[in-house]
Amino acid sequence: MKLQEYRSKEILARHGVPLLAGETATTPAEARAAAERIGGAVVVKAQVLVGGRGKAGGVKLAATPAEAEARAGDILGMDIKGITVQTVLVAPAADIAKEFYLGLILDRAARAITVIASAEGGVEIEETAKTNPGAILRLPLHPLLGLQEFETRRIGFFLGIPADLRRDFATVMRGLYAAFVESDADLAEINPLVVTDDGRLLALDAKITLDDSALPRHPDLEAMRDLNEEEPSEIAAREAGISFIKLDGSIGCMVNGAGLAMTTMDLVKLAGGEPANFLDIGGGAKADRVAAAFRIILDDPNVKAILVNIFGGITRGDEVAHGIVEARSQLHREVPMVVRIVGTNSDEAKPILARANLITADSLDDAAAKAVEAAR
Amino acid sequence: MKLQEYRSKEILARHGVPLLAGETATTPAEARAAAERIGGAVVVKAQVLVGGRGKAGGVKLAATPAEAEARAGDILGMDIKGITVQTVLVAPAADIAKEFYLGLILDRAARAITVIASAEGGVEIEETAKTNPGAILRLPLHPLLGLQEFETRRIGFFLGIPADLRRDFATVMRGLYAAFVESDADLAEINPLVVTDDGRLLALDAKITLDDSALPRHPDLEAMRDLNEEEPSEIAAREAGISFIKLDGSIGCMVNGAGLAMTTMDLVKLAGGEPANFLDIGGGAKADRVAAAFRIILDDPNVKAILVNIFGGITRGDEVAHGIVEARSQLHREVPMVVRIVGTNSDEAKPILARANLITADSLDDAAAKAVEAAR
Amino acid sequence: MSIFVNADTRLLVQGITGREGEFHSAAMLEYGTNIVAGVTPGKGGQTALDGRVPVYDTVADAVGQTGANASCIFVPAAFAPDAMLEASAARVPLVICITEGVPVLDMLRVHHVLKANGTRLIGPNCPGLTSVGEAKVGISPGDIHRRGPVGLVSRSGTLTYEVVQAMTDAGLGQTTCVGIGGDPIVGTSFIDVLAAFNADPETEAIVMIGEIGGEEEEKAAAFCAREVRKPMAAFIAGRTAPPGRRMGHAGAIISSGGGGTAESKRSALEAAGIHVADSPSHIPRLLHDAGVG
Amino acid sequence: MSIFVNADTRLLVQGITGREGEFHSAAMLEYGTNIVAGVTPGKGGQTALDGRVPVYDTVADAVGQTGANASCIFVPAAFAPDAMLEASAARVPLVICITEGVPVLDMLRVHHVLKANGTRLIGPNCPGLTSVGEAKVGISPGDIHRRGPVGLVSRSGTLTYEVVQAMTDAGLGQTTCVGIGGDPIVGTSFIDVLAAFNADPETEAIVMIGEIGGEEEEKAAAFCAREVRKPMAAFIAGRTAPPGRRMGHAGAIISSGGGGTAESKRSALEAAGIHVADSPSHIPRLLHDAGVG
Repeated sequence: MKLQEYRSKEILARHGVPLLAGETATTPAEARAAAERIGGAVVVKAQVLVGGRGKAGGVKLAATPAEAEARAGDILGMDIKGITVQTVLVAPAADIAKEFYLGLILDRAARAITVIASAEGGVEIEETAKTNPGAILRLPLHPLLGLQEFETRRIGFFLGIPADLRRDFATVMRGLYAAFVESDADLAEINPLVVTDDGRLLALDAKITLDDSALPRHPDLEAMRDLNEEEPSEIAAREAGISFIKLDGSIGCMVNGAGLAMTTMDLVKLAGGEPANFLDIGGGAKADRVAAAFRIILDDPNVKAILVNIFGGITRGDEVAHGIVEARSQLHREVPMVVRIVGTNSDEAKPILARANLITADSLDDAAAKAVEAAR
Repeated sequence: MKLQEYRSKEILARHGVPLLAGETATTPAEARAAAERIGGAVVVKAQVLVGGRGKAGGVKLAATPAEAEARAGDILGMDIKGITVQTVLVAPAADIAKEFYLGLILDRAARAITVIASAEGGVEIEETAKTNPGAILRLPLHPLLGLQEFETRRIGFFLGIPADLRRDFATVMRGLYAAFVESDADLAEINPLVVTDDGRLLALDAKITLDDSALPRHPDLEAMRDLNEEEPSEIAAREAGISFIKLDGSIGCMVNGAGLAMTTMDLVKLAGGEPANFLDIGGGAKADRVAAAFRIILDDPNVKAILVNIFGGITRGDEVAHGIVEARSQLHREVPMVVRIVGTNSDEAKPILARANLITADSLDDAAAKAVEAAR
Repeated sequence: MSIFVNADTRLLVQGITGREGEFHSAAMLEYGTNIVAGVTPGKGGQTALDGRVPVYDTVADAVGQTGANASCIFVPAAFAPDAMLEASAARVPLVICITEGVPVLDMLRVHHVLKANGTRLIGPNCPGLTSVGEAKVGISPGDIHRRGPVGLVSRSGTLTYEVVQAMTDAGLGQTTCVGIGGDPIVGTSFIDVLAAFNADPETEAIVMIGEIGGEEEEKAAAFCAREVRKPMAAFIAGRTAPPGRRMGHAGAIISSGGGGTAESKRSALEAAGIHVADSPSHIPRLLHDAGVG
Repeated sequence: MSIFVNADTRLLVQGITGREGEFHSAAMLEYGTNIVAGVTPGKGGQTALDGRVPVYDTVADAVGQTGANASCIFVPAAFAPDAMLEASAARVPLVICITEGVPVLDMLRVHHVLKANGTRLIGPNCPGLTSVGEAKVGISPGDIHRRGPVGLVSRSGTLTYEVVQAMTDAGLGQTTCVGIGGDPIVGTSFIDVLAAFNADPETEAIVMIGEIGGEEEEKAAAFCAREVRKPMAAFIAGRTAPPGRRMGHAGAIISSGGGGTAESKRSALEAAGIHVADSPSHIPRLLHDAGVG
């Protein structure tokens, strides 16, 4: 789960990272009031979870409260990569003498939390990785010891942190690490970390992404979820315990198992169609979850056919078939449905499905072809 | 550094271990007042750092405040293994249904913090180790992970903690571990940990010993030091940065290096004498510390001679000799002094010492023999 | 032969009295897996599965009493890290964790400790493994398998069954089928399993089922080019997955920077001389073409 | 030959610009030790010891620039654990920590990590080691040594010098003299050093200097009985030490339960056929009696 900049900063501030927090605003008037409280020049920043907001015009300087109001007016409602800006952050402007990149990632390859640091701050680290990989320090931390002082020193020397700011840098580094670990993050970055003209070290922008698996033990962080930026269908799916991602195609997919769900999408594409979604209904394929899945799929008006692919395994295929038929009978919209069930009693499943006017298929390739055909 | 029972309990309570804290008293009247505040039956317990206070009569039940006053009167001023009782702990009495031993030690052999648990509580664990070693569980903990839930469960099952107290036991175990680690202890034990007749789990007695090397980072724990139970000479030595332990013999020893200091004591004994102390003056043998060491040694009226043994190594022997002569000139009491200096310029040291009427020796054996001779 | 588990495996099930644990333990027993013990704290002294399996309070007790040499974990995600550490501390040499949803920072610690202890961990978030006709550990349906010369390794559950079913239908049996799990940090990697298959004389060919996310398939491809001379076929799921989204499995995510795509993995495998199927159903044909079966 | 350090050792000194670090580094250089680098955070780019040794900010830099393969640590106790971890993380294979007063719980962690990394740690709270005529690392006086056939291992500082001096005076030279340190948890044990001496062809005899506390001498005695066929002599300090008191060294304490006495160690050694001297000065004679020198 991605957190908005202002939420990320909240967490970092709680762990002692020095920054200029600012205030959020959802109207130009609020932005003006915030700028008045802050005093002096401010930056008005679109709070969106997609990258490239700066280039899209979502970050503007404002010298006065009136200007802040005007800039907030420009930015609020703006569309950035498909997201409508609903909130801006109004934060004190800083005079920047030097910019750094400082991040922590969950490093799958190293099986460690890895520090990534670069003296080329303010640009995306992927960019620096391409243009100047030597400017990047990657430092995997010991998985049981965590961040040590010598590592903090090494990062500071690598970045060329001025001697009088080394102690502050250690505070930033410790705070970033604590924020990462205590939030169960898989990414926490400060970009840029700046030295200001008056010699302060400040986190000017921040981004934290959380490990979804750990959210159950962080209800406070779960509460920071920004529902405005999520597809309503994805919100509904999450509430129903279904793993669902909306896509742009016309063939709805309902599958048990994530790998098989992706494969089903791939085969739809291979058969000349476009999947409308990723959907993993999880183990057991229980009737209520099947019903919820159908509703979520059919809420997408683009969906012209549904492909159901259940590898029952130990679950009985005839029970799954009954569940599908039952769930379908309650739907508000009818589209052609291709159903493939494999596993124990899958032969018994076929007549049940056929009686309910569902298209059946033996192989997955066949099911995909029939679904594409049905959607035409 | 050993902590008194009431101090140990303070620390455990801070980490959530359930116990009946009670109050300390230094007079019978205070004990009575404490018993009145507590209400009901109390135990009056001598606060001394030596073992066996129970057998010595230092722990007594009192049904009423008047009895508590009387028992405190018995115990205060009592001599337990050479220690005069100056403080008692007045704590609520508990009706004991079951007793356990639960301890954590710094386990040198396993290089780990090791849990020691026994269902035979209330007796010394060394005793159980002799009489019924099978009744003891020793569980070394992972040095980086620390105590895990599965270990706590295993200990609880081993002890036969009743099912309805398992959660409380986990609290005790976590609290004991946290107290150990956060205090930099090398021993933390609860003995006995009891189940009361009314089904509560309580730490009735506790003992914590701290790692002296870690005390500099725990000023709050350093402040718990009980100076009443230390030799005044040892307190003075610690303040002077000298490692000193008072013994009963007549030959004062001043040595640089702990191993050599022990060896010097051993050779005094081998030569027929008895060492009056262990004293390691540390590196460099600086003049002010030499002077302090002499004063501390000579404050012991039993000392009849002093044996100085300095292996200078890189330090120049003539400088050490000058320091010794200088320090000695300021002493309030004169005893024969045998001085052996080895290392750079040790030949130059000899005439300096001889001029000051100090007995010199080449070998350590020779020095020990001369010191024993001088003390007769 | 088979890898990791076989007829001599003495299996312990952690969480045997839970709903999932009991259901799948019954299926494992039915398959013929030798389940010697179960662990549920507080139920020590009882039995599970109609008296067929003794239950202990701790893994240490279970191992001490039964000599269990493998453990299958069915406990909820919040307790799974502790369960893995418990099994490893009791010196169980093989731990299979089925549980999904283990926080990844917990797994970092667990992975490190188990590796240092010399414990092989399979999973978490995996279907387990089946050495056909000898032992089934986990949640795979047993009846889709047939004994034969092919070793299979996969990050998925049902997708694995799909491929196994296709192979069995085509008359291509398996030695062992291993599901390594769909999480970002898993105990046993593709390379670990490929190396074991490579060393197993009965395994004549290897099938590898990958998916988007991470770079383990790419590393495995390099390993195969270097070490493996047995015929191979592969499939990679997620060619249509959008970047930056977690596709069900916690580990199945193409990074915003563009790493971990199906194409990257397919090219790496093909560069290593491994044929990559467009559909799971093509795998038997690829194996036949390579002279297997 | 010698053990652990020799003429090829490229030494790094952590804390080289501190008072102790600088003083003893000068003595090491004078002895002929090849000090290739120093580390003091914030002084990178400067030099120490009259321009003879370049100083770096981090151990990683120092190792990268100079190929240092051993590090001697002189930093204060509060920073020593971090310094040891830094050296190990930079893959320095041998770390000698002179610092006294390192908290023992810190040492537990450091010991575990360094061992897992394959770093040999000597100390802390030790005088270091001298491979006579090749390299002196630490604070021992160099001029008391003389090259010869005896390997020496000890928990003490000045007591070690006392024994070395006695041996040198008696014409018995040394290969390497190792002070393993007086703390309860040290990186290198008696057994580690004894095994190295046992394997070193130039070392013909071994002297072991123990003291009260712990049971490492007892374990070493059992090891010697099993493995070592070279002549040995030993000394144990602390026969007159009272129980329950820390005798200067953090590790030199007879437990209240009565474990770790000098008598226990002496009997263990004698049971292993090792003669134990009553005074350090007797050691040369014991070696002579055993046919050494």
